[in-house]
Amino acid sequence: MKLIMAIIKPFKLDEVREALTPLGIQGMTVSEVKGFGRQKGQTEIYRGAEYEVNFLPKVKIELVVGNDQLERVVEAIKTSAHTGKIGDGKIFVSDIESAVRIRTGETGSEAL
Amino acid sequence: MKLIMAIIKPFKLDEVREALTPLGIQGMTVSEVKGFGRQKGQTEIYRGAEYEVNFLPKVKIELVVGNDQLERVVEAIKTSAHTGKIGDGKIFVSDIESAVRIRTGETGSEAL
Amino acid sequence: MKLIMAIIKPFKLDEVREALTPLGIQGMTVSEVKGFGRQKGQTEIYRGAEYEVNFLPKVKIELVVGNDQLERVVEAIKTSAHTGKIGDGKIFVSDIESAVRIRTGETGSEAL
Amino acid sequence: MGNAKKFFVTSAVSMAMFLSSAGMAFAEEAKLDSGDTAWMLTSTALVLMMTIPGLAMFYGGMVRKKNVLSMAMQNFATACLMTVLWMAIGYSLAFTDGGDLNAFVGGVDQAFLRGIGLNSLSGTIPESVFMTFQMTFAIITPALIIGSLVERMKFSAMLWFLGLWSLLVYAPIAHMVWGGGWLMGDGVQDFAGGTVVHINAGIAGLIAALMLGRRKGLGTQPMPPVNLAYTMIGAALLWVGWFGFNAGSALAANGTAGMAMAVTQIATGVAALAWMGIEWAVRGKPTLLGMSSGAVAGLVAITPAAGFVGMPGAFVIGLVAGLACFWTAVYMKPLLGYDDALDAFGVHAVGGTIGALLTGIFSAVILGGVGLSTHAGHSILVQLWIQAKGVGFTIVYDAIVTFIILKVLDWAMGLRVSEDDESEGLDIALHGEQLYE
Amino acid sequence: MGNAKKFFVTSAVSMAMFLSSAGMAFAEEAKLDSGDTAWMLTSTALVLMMTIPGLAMFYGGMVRKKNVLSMAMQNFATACLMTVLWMAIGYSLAFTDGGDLNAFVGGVDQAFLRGIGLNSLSGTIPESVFMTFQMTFAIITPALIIGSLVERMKFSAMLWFLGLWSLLVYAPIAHMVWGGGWLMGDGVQDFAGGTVVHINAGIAGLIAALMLGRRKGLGTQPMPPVNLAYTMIGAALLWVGWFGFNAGSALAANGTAGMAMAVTQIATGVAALAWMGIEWAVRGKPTLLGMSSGAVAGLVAITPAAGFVGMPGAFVIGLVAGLACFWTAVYMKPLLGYDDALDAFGVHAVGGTIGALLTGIFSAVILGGVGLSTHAGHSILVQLWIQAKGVGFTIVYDAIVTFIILKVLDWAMGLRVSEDDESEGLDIALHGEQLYE
Amino acid sequence: MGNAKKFFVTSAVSMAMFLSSAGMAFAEEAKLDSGDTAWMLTSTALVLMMTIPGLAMFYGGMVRKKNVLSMAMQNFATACLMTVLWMAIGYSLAFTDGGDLNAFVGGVDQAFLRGIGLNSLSGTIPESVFMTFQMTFAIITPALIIGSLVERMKFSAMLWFLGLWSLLVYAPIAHMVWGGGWLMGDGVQDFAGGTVVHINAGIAGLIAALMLGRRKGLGTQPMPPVNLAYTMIGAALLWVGWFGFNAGSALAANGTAGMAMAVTQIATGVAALAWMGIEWAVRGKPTLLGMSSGAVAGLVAITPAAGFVGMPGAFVIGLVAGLACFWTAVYMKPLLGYDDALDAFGVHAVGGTIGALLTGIFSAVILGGVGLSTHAGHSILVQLWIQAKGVGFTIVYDAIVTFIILKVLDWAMGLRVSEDDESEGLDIALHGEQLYE
Ligand SMILES: Nc1ncnc2c1ncn2[C@@H]1O[C@H](COP(=O)(O)OP(=O)(O)O)[C@@H](O)[C@H]1O
Ligand SMILES: Nc1ncnc2c1ncn2[C@@H]1O[C@H](COP(=O)(O)OP(=O)(O)O)[C@@H](O)[C@H]1O
Ligand SMILES: Nc1ncnc2c1ncn2[C@@H]1O[C@H](COP(=O)(O)OP(=O)(O)O)[C@@H](O)[C@H]1O
Repeated sequence: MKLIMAIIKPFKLDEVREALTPLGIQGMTVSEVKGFGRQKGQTEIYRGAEYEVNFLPKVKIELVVGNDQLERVVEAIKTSAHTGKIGDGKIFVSDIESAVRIRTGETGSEAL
Repeated sequence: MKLIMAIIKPFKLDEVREALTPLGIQGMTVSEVKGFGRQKGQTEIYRGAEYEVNFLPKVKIELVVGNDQLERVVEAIKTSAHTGKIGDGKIFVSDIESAVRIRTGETGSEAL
Repeated sequence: MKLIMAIIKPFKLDEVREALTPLGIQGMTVSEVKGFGRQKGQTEIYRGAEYEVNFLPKVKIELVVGNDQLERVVEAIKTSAHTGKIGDGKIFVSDIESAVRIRTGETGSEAL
Repeated sequence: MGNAKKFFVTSAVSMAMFLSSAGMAFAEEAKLDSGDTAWMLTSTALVLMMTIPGLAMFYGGMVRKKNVLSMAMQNFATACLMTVLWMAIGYSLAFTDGGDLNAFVGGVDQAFLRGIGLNSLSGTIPESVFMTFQMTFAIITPALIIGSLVERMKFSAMLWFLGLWSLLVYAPIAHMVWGGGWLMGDGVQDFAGGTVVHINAGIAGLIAALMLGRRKGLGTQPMPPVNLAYTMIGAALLWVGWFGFNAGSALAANGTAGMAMAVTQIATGVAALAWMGIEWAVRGKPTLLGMSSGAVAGLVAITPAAGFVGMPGAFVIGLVAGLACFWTAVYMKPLLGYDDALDAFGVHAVGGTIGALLTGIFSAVILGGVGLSTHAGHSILVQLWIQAKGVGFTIVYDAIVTFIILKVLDWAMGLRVSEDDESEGLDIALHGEQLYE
Repeated sequence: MGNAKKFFVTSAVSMAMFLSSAGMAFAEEAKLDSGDTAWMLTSTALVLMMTIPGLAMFYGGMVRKKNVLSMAMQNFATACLMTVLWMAIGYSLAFTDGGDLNAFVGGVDQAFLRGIGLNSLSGTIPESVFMTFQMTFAIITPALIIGSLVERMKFSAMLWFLGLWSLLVYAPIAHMVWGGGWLMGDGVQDFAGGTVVHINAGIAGLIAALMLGRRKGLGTQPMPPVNLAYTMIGAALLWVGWFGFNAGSALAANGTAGMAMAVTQIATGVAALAWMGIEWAVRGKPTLLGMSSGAVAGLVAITPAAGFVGMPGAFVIGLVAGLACFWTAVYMKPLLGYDDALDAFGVHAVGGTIGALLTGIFSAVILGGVGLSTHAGHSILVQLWIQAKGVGFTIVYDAIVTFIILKVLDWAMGLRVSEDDESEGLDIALHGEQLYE
Repeated sequence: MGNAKKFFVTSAVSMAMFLSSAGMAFAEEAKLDSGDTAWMLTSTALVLMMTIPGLAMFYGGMVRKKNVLSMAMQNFATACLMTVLWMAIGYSLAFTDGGDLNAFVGGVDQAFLRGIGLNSLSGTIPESVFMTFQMTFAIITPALIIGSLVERMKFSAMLWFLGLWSLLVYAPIAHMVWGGGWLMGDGVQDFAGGTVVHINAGIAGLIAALMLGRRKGLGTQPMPPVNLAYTMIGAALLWVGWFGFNAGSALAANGTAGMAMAVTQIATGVAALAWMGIEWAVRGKPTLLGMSSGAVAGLVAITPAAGFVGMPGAFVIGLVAGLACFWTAVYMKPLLGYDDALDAFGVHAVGGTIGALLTGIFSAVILGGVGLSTHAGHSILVQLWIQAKGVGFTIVYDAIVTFIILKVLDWAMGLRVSEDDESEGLDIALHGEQLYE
């Protein structure tokens, strides 16, 4: 199994989710994060005191998939989260040793 | 060392924490996440315009433990987070190469 | 590539970021988390009913770097996040198999 | 100072008082009454509170987080802009004699508030107080329209739109109904602004929503309200402030004001329960947003009726408004597909119309009211017809002029923000601020 | 219209006025006074503001995030429901002559507000205003009870409970103390509602908390307040609105109203400092929640006394209330283990009792007051005994009837939500909404 | 009771009334007027609302999340503390005859409000109302200073500072300008507190900001406001409450109150638009915080002028205040580097000075005002000189005494929290609470 961690633009979340459904992805976990990168932050103005916000709101998707699904899922995320503008985000893949479904105790890819 | 990442129901957090204390777990990191899975979201109603919330509030626990502790900890989480109802969540395990305690500079399992 | 996951004190974030810039780090992802550890929580008082907050606000930095940079980055975080007081946090390192930049489709260390 | 105006004003909004002056110190020669003045000073403060922070919170809580400050900003800026425009010319257009055009609009004699001094009276209160009280109405009416424009209109275009609208639509309609124009002469009963304020704002909102188009992602993306506690605070402050709006429209602290307050309270309670109840029945859960919306619907509907009807009228008006506005906002809107985001039309135009028509029925003495307009024949049907004429004229005039203003602005500067700005949210894109990090 | 009622009302709540009518235009024959009317219209708006948004925010900020909208909803719905019930029958039960039963309850002559017209007066103000002012009291009293029911009661059961309670407990007690019943005849001094409002609500809250049982997880799970800024706003709006509550209970804009406002301000400031100070001393840190609670305790305690006592009374009442309510909420409650979540009992019943008893002392002229009740003998001890009788009767009657109502409802529909709904939170479970995502 | 005081008071704050008593029931022999009393009761409630929750929200929304409760707490505690101090001695120092020292300060005759009874009058209203109304001014003035102390001052030191300041600075200045002291004798026109309230608070804030030093991390760390909706609510409630502040300073419900309300509304609208406009022009985006700040700047500047100037004065004062306060807060502050976090100086001292000086010009009849002070010669220049003297004296006296108080407190207990407490935030460190988890 692999953990896919994707950092994307927040308003792309729904599109990504829709792109994953046909692949049979039945679960994922999402968090709100702040991203620091090449994309320039917006400038905020408080009582005239401008300051640049270096951290931009992003959404992090964590998704564990079977090895066989990996490629298709990464591809789907890449396509659906793409705008072509700076700040689109990244997809990172790492290894997962084991998984358990708490409700049933199933393990391995049964648990996904 | 292993990283245990558990996605659980928010109100189970205190129980899980209590279950881990006797095992000598002295640290963990918790975040609020949203989960997408088999569990159907609640329906929210705004001005009569119902919409189904696909993302449910979950809590993610990240916990690095020594290899020897792994099994007992996973077992403890599984038991304490269990309700038997859909949406109970998952436990994922992956490998950690190294750890550092910032305060002291200790590394490896000393750092946990 | 390696994923560095650092849990630090929130008010150290800016210092850490400044310490990383000279190393050529161009991106990272930050989230607000709650930490449970040796550090005692503050006591909060509501209508006289004191209760101890076990979970303290922390910041989690996730940062994927090339293998060659690993050491210097860990060192920089260790130094800049250090206060010497309990609760300074941890740095965990794990392996990343692949990375993709969504905007360009670049992969591997190009994508960072 | 033209007494004509004072006479018209007084007779229009507090017709009822004349019928019940027994036991009251009636001002035969104009004389300041400190009690009436005290109440009108208070009412003015209450009505201002309705817009800021009331409406800003009510509307603000319902939009997405990325647009909440823009919503507050639009309300606040409207309050400031209308203050200046009303002083400059609006008051004069609404409440002075318009000479040849008097049937439709007032004159410019009191532009820049010329002639309002320490001793100017309007009825039993200082004219400065009457002018400021009316100013708060001229503020909230365009502010109500904002509910239809949310999350997508340019800030600059909005200022131009509402500014022009207040001079070209609000002031003339106010003149026609309250300031001595033809609808007033006809005997239209509009105690505190069913036509002038609510139908007027609601129709303009509908037109604007249609011309702006729907928000990006409507129907496909969830658009959760940023904070429903804000909406609740807003609804509550609207309710409290509405006492100034309705009971203040008696322009005195007397029995009419008292009845206006009592019926306002009752209609609002009934409407809120009605919306909550029907929602509970047909959708399974009673909601805070529903109950708040119902309360506002009741407040809107009782507005034209407040000084004219008794308890039976209050009850029926509240009930009908709660149910009908629920139906419009929840069933009709999705059906027709216009994006009147916060239901300026569904609540204000619909509620206002219900109130305006039912006023023509329940002001009859036989139904517990203070009596039909003396200008009209004595039958309910005649009064109902007069009311319908007032409603109809307002709708048509308002719709046409609003359409023209927006067309011109669209051509001149564009009405809508760019897609990117809409995605990012107006708070950051237009104002460089966000609610919180 | 029955003059008896008007006489009773006037004499009960503004006894003081009679003793100090020098220099005031005293209404020998009933005549509307525009100044008094202006103040009572304002007071009515202020007291409504106490419940929504005041109490809704004060209470709402203290519960967990998952229950904050349900809290607001309960307050809002109570405001609407009581409006209808008061109109239908409550007002009549409280303030008309009850014939044979008059010692205990009024009659049904003014059900549906029969007979309240444009010209009906109550003292120097329109009866419509008196009725609406009293309505806002009939709204806030049951709303106070909500503080004991939070996070676990069924919405439907709550509506039934508070509805029945308002008719079976509130209206009769209001009649006995203010509307011509036996406690009034006895000479009980309760200016703005120490017994009628606060003890009444607090005792009902305690009984309800005991019968509902404790919230799941209490004591083992932390239950952090959702947002203490909401609580602060709520406390502040309660304070501001309480001027209408206390000074409005003079039913006129006169010296009694002025004194009532001054002593309200002083007792509140003292009580807030007292709570803050003792907390700082014994627990190490002064808190905003403590100070806000202290302010409310002071407001509660000065309520029965407001029009009767002078500065010394205000000071002592504030001091005692701040300390005693701190002790009840912070030490006694955990000791006894009942789950009166937001301290409706600890603040309102305790504070109200302190105020009611001390009124019997500090209304004595020698202690700076305006004089003991004229019905009573002239010694402080006698008055204290009368006050104690009023307090005691209210407690016993209220406790018994509340118990019966809740037993019946428990049997008929159940009082408490399911465990799952409680875990999920009432906002989503009962209302399908959440504060924010 | 000393009539002198009443005379002084009346003549100082409502000079205008004398010039325009035609058609008003003028109280030749002191007699309570229920209308005036109604308005003053209302005004008192409105001015209290300005501090809590108004100022607490306005300021609270602008600090970082970790300090928002401490901000609210400081406002709330100030309200309570000033209530007690004003009752104990402040009122007497400000508004009684000071005998030999009368030019500078009042006496102690009315300490603990001795002599204020049910029948005491102050002009046409109960003295209890006058005292409580003035108390709300004595509350908000020190509360304004808090804007300069935020995020770093010890809670205990703050209480001592503001407590001493209110007795050593506020009460004497109030006496000199309003209570019969030398500035009043000189003919200084300060209708509702340009010098007494705003310059006074602003200068004290500047001194305190300088002595406390800058916040840790200022300029290097971002310090995002916790919630700008809070700030908007606060600004709106300040605006609404300011009607009580300014129109209430007429001490009657008359033409002066009416004009004061009208010019307050106009100056505020203009100032808010001016700040928004200049910000839009020079920085590219109009902000809600800017517009709110502009509104407050306008409210501040019109305060001394409210009862004296006409529409032209209102317009110019609003315009100048909006632009000048923008410049101070946005350009001058960073330049000079003092950390007046929330611009108590930049808005209140600067706005107050502008208003005080322009009052001396625009109160001239020829410019639409009610007339220059009768004490002065008839030229604008003379009046301007008198105004400048008032401003100058207040600045110098205030700066010196504030400096001394803070020096002493610094020596006695320290002014600033520890670095760790500042990092952690005052909410947890000093009060053991946080806004939300
Ligand atoms: N090395 C990295 N490790 C972790 N997250 C990163 C890294 N680089 C970028 N990110 C995340 O990806 C987001 C987008 O990166 P950015 O450099 O702004 O644009 P782009 O993805 O178009 O190159 C960042 O905001 C950050 O959240
Ligand atoms: N493949 C996955 N990768 C990451 N998180 C997942 C995955 N599947 C489920 N989850 C997380 O687990 C939660 C529970 O899953 P769900 O399918 O609803 O019920 P159950 O755990 O009972 O099968 C989800 O809300 C989501 O947060
Ligand atoms: N085993 C662990 N796994 C994951 N996170 C941990 C672990 N131990 C500690 N942490 C995180 O590190 C933070 C600091 O740890 P703590 O024990 O309080 O102090 P210190 O780092 O000084 O030893 C904790 O609040 C928690 O977020």
